[in-house]
Amino acid sequence: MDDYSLYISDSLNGTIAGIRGIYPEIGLVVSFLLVIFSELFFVKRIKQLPFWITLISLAVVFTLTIKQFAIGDSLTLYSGMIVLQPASVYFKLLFLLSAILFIVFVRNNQQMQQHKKGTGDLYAVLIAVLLGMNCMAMSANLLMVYLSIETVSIGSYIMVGYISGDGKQAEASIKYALFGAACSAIMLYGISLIYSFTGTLNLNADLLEGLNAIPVWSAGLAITLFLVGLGFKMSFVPLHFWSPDVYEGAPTPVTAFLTTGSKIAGFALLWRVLEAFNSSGNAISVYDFQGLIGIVAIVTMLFGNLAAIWQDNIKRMLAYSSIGHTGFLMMALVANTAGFKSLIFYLFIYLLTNVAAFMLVDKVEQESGSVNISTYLGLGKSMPLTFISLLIVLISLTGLPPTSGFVAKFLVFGSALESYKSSGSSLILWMMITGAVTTVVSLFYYFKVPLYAYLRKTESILPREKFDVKLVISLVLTFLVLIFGIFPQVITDLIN
Amino acid sequence: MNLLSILTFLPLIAGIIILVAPSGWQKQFKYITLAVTLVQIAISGYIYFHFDNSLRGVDLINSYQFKEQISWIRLDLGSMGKLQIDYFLGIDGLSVPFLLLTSIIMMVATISSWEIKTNLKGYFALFLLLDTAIIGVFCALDFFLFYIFYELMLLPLYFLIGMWGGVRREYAAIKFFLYTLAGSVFMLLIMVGLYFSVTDPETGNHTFNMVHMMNPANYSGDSIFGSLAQQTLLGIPARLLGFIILFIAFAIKVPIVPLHTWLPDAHVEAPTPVSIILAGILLKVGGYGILRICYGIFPDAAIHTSWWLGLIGVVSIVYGALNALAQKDLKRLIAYSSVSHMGFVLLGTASLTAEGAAGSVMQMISHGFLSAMLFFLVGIVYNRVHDREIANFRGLANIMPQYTAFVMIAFFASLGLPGFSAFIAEAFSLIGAFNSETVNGAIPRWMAIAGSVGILLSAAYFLWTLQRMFFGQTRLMGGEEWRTKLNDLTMREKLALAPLALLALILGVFPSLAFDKINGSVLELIHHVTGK
Amino acid sequence: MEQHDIIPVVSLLAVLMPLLSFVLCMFFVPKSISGKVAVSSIAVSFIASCFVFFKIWNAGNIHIQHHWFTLGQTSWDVGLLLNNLSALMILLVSGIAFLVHIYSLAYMKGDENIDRYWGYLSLFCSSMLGLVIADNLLLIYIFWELVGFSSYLLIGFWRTRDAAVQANKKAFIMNRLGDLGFLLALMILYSQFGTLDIEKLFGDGGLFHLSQFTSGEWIAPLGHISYVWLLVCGFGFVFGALAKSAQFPLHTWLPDAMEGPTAVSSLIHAATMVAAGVFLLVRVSPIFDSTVLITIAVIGIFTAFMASTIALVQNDIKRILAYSTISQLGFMMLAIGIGNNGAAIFHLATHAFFKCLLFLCAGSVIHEMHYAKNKLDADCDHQDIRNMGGLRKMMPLTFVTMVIAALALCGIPLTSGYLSKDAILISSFEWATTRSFAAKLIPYLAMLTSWLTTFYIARLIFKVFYGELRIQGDKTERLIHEAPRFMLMPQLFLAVCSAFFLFSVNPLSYENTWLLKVFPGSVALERIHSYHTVIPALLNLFAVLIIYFAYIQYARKEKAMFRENTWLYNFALNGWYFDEFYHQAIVRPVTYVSKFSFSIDRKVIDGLVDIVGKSGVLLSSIAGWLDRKLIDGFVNLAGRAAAGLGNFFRSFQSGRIQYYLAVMIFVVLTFFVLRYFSPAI
Amino acid sequence: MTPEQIIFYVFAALVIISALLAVVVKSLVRSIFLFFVTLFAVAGLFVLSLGDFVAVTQIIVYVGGVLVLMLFAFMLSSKELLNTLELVKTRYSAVQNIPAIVLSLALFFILVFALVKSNVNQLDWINGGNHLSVSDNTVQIIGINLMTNYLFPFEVASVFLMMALIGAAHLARKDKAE
Amino acid sequence: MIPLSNFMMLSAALFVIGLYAVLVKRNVIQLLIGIEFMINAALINFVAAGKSDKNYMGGQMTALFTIVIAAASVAVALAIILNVYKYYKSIDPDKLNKLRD
Repeated sequence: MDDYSLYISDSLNGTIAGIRGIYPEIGLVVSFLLVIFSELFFVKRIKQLPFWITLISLAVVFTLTIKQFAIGDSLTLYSGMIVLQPASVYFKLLFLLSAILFIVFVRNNQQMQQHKKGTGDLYAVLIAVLLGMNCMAMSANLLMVYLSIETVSIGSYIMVGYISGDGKQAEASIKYALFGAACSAIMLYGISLIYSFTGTLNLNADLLEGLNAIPVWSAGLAITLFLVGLGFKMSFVPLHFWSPDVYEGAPTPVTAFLTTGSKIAGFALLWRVLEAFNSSGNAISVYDFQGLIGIVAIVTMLFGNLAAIWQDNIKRMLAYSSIGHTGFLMMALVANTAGFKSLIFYLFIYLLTNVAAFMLVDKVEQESGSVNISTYLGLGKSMPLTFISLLIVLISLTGLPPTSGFVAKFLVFGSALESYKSSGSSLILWMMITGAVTTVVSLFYYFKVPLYAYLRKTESILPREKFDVKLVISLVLTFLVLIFGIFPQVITDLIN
Repeated sequence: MNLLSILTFLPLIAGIIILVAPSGWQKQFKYITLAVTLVQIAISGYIYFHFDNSLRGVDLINSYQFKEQISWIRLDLGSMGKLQIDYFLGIDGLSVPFLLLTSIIMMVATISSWEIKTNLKGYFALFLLLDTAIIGVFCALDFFLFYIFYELMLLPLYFLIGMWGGVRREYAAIKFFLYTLAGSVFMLLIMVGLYFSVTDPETGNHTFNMVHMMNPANYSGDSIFGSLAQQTLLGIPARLLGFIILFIAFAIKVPIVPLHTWLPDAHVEAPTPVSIILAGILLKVGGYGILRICYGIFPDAAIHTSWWLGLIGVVSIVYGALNALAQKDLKRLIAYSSVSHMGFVLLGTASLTAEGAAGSVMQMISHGFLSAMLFFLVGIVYNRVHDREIANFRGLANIMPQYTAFVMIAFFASLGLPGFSAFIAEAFSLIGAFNSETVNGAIPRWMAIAGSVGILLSAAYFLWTLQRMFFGQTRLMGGEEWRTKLNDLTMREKLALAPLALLALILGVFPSLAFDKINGSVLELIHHVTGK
Repeated sequence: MEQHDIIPVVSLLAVLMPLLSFVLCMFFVPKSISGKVAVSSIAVSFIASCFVFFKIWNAGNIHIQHHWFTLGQTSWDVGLLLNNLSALMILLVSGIAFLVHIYSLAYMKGDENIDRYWGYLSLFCSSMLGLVIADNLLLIYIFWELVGFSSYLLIGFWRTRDAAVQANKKAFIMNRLGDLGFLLALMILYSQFGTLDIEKLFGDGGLFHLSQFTSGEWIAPLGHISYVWLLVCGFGFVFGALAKSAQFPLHTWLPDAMEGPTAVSSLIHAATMVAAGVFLLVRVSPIFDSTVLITIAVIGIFTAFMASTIALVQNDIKRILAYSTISQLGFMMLAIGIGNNGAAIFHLATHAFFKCLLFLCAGSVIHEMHYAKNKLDADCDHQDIRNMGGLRKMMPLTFVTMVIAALALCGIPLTSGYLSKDAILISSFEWATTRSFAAKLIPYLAMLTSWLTTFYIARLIFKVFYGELRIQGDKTERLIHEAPRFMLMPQLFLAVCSAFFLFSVNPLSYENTWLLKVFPGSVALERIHSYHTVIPALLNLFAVLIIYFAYIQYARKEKAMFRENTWLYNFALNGWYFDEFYHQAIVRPVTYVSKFSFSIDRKVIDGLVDIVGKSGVLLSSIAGWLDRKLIDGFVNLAGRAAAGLGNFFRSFQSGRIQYYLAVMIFVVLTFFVLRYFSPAI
Repeated sequence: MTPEQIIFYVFAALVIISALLAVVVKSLVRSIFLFFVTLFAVAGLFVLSLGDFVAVTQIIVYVGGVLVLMLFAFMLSSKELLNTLELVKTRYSAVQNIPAIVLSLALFFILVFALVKSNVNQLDWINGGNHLSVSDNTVQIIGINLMTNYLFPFEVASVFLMMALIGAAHLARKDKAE
Repeated sequence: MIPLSNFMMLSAALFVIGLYAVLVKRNVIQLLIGIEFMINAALINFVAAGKSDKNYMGGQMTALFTIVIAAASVAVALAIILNVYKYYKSIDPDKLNKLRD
């Protein structure tokens, strides 16, 4: 019995020492409990108490996360379960930003506020999901990976099905849940194969040696099955089927959160996995991630942009466009370390533009009741501010110069070119060409909105534009998108 | 404050004022815009006359004039070094005439905008944004800044054609946008490639500065576009591929024959002031881009491909003229004639001789004035009777004598009657093209001869139109009702047409006004490209 | 101002005065006094030209230059070159113009837009004068086209008449065609010598003489190209001259140009503009080598013969004179072709006087006939000689002057025409003696043509002035009376000039005319005395016979010798069907090609987009449904293919969850198998 | 054939047969029951490979929790469906199965092929010393590990469960107003 | 001692059966059962391989966590299924295709 005693004492010391590295996560758990209590007991008296508690606690966690920069280089905690790096801190900040914007969006979303069962639970689920995302960004162990993906996924099923006001949202949540459950089951099976082949779950060097011992394609099979789960979160091509239907069906704030938050979490996890598999100075290249990402990126870009041409429902179009952007972002991943800065910048701009886009779309839906682009006739004049900022956001999504979308695409092109120079594989070249072609194609469906809103007239009387908080926030976001286009170094200096 | 920056951003500020101003001031918008364009003429006139002809510019950075260089973006990209983008404006012989041309054409377009009745605030804001973008394109010496202004031009034009255009305006607007964007997106790739290949001699990190891109010393050894690395992309030598892609991007704007199908649609559907700007200045951006960027940055590739450029030029001249001969709609005829006249620009540039290049720049300037005048004239008839079919009019001279006088001046000037600038330009482009075989063997002699056929064909379609529409007994499709509507020129219209006609005449009689400015830079460009 | 540099200023004055009057008449001066302004300006320039002529003739050349603009390394200058040729031409042009201006005062009185007429006429005079004294070929080219442009304006002066508008378009385009040749020649000279200054090129120490022609190469200071290009340069100038002087391939515009006012035709299409072609050939004569000279001669004589046969059967008085001008110009071309430039210039001068006189008399006749027609409002063509007759009684002075001009045209002794035509005929015989048999044909053909000339001018005179007036109505004789004073004075003056004494003392031999001695021939012709006597005698004998024969034929109305509708008659009547030939051979194919190229543009390039697009769309099964979804106006290739592909991708989104999972697993498996087992498969 | 192997083959057969039947059978109730049998067989296998604590958890959590939940869900959702199913006995959507069967068999062959090729048994980490023996007190080892190496996932799992509870309760709760 | 490959063969079979169920079954609950089969297959692998990982007990620990997670996810899935049933009156996955292209 005693052989464990000395072992226990030093692992307990490790645990206590580890706490220093996970202040943000602790903050999240505390706020999770606070929200639950406020939801249960105080909601009768102060209606929006959970909202304010969540907001304040997120702000606190934000400051805690910023302090984490001081940790310096990577720090493995809790016996290899999680590893804390500056990279994952950036991702955590992005998750928090996306969560804050989500809460504010929920606060101003008519559909959510009129929900009879109240939005308290949503905030609690959100915080749990946030914790899951943080773990995704930090996980260094396959069990940790599975647990964090499950937390984020289950939380998202709940959020998608939260209101289930009409058939569509229920259908969206069931599709999301089933597809997600199947993918995570496949991923779990992949992890079990990896475990059986290598004997360890920690994403480190000896896992690579284990995989090296067995024939290359059986290791490939195990990793491919594992990547299926990851692909579900990032929704690149073979795993993208769920996203158009779910994004269209889910309530707009949740869609905004899914396209930004959970997608960025997917990228964080892929970044962690890539770093782990390449960290051994690619002495042992077990699996050709470069080729996989290249092909998947090209197909995703083509699929996302080409399919979007047909969409009439604005949310469905934005869904396809976010698939297109995923493909484009994977180009940054191909350049591994060099591409990190452009990846973070692109994700940050993508976060701002997407949330702004969904807020504006929601505002148009709320005031004019039109969800399809073809019913946007003549709205350009009657809702000037909304549609000007929507136009700027769409221009940024296309990547035309004055906006930050262009600088983001430019940086990604730059990092891809850099990796082409070092590796010289023509696949990267084809990726860049596809990127350019799909940018031109994307112009077409993004410009259907101003085409209908401005260029086409309608006789019917159109609603006046109400100046409310949502419009203010989206104007601020649009202004940021423009300013970062002209002075991008404000952001890039922060990312080192 | 640097003159060029004032010239560039004055319209933008005015545009913002118009956007912010209450829409009750509808009437004042056009006067504000007119005031802005007049100030622009004053500034560019001042710049034009204080321009030191001896300084050559092109690839010598310190001989650019009215320079303004402020560091704008300094991104630190980790292993990829620091991204250095400067706000770098400057002009030399190639770009100074275009500044004056742009301001004058903008003034004429403003005067012709009196006819616009709907949504004036949006119209004039977009108009001034377009003005800023065009001036910016001509002044920018930093490739990134050039690209931003180049793309910024597309947006206002898309909406100007899309919202105030004719019947099939959406189709024309989106076709125009897609054509240009397709070209420019691939230009972005080349720009990125160039960025990574060139290092700024002073600061040592990568740079977008076009002038640094011009001299091969700044290219680092293993870079993609490095001259000695001889890298190949998809099997084609990198520098040649870069030249071809940049050339295609600008050729769409010129436009050359296979890529020209957007021009007739855009012109036919655009409102008169927009098609004045489109024909007057935007076609020149293509020509200017080829001279400044394609020939400046890839001189070696320019020599290899000059035969093909000459061939495209000749094909454009003849094909455009033949098409113009077959047109029923007057505006479409003038659009095709623009394609033909811009073919001379390409022929002159491809000849790589001093006469040819100077002739092509002169052709761009003179075509700017003349095509603006032509489209304005078409606009006059269209606004009165909303019809442009040549067959529907006969004997207009009897009921609109002054209008006919201006039309005859415009037609004869454009078909190259001596005494007007187009003759000097076309004659010297052809002489340069013919001469190039002895000077540097760039293009064969038969191309000059084939090109001169274009002069004959342009005489044919202009005179045919003149005879069909203006002379003979007056017979109008709209009969009596049209006759009452077709009153002669108003004072405003004469005020717009007179300066253009006068300028074409003055440039024709005293070409030294333009040639003195262009000569230095043209010689430097020829020296830069051919080393002679 | 010392003697020597007044002359250029005066000559410049001669050129600029009409330009000033053009500007005044067009824009500033009221209709009523525009005539006086124009006449006074041409008067000043005539006096200036006389002054310049007497100062320059046989007294050395003056050549001043002023910097125009620098382009690349070469600097282009603008200047005046006054030598014997330009002095003579400037005198000739301003003189004839002055007379025509006076004539037009009466002829065009009462026309409602008379100020435009005076403006155009002044523009023509200034550009013609400029052409004559310009010092470099580019400047000549500029004035050359301006002359074409002003003739375009003048031909189409009565722009309500469709025929006039067709004619001026045809004239301008044909001239433009000729100018292409001219421009090509300029290009060759510039690329070889780097300058277009006549003095530098063809002057005595000029660059042209430095170039050698060895083994098929033309070595010149700036470059060496194959000898062919020298021929091309020569033919370029010739082609330009042919268009301007309405010679064989490009002559059909001149008869149509008769739509313009007769005063215009007399000035432009008789004396000055058409002479510009000959002037240019003389200016650049050193360029031509033997082959080019022979072609000029052949074209000249062929045109002369062809035009005279056509003139035989024309009925419109002005068209006869037009064809006669073409044939006389053919003679001048022949003179240049055989190398005797002096004879060409001499004939040009004399022809200018008597042809202008013929046109002015014709103008008076038409003027009166037109007046009579209006009075009787008979609907016959007032220019058709078949309606005229017996006018010698009503218009005696016009009759006398027209007869003098006709005699000059036939080359009857005592007239200037005799001297100049003989010069050409005799030197052509002398030229032919040393040539091959085929070349000998040319002089005889020339002789035949001069006889034909005599016949058709005689036919014209007798038809117009003898017999009785053929317009219906009884008392028409009283309606037609002598031409007004302003029209008669120029006619009389010109009649005087058509006599021999203006050019040489001895009426019978052309050798010692002061004009010939100045111009050196490009080919030395040794003088064969016998020809000088036999040929003129033979010529005039037959001429008199033909006149008598014509007198019987037309004046006394015996039996009609020529049957009206023979094949040959119609062939000549329609100008050897050249017009129809050109229309079929050139105009229709060009319009067809342009329509074809437009259809290419519309169908092929945009069409290519559709065809490829459609085949792309077939990829997805739901083509019909696709069109309904297709965004209206979305056409081009990338668009269609992208739309097709996009729809193919989208068809997977069937909404059924199990279908999604199945496709997902299928794709993952295939990717895995391909990735790892592709070498095995 | 040691008794151990016999038991293994018994349990293996039980798992495969009951799983196949659960999938093939039409009525939901029978398939849930067969699912119940499969879970028990799997628990047996766990015991065989010395995972006794896991086997017990499996029975309590899985069989007790998941199965019961499914029965309730079935009760609440399929009343009409049950009787409609009885009436309509057609062999529904047979055609749609073929591609699924082909796909599953293909995957199965690939998996088997991978296992055989990488002859898992000889892997060095499997034959290394570090081997569980029957006498080890697995519960103690699990307890210690849970509190030391796997402490972080343990905490996160607790938050996860709480969230799932709130979410499921929220979704299933009747609206206040009704 | 039963070799690990037997267990993995068995788990592969169970996984494939689960997959087949997911792709074919007409009732969402049976589909969930399919997913549970796939998870159980993974559990078998984990526990069988975990036998030879004494000090970290990676296999068995993961099995425990997985069971807990699977239970929670089934609970949420069933809650969603009830919601769907409320609106669609049927839980046949093929009928749920209002959200489509």
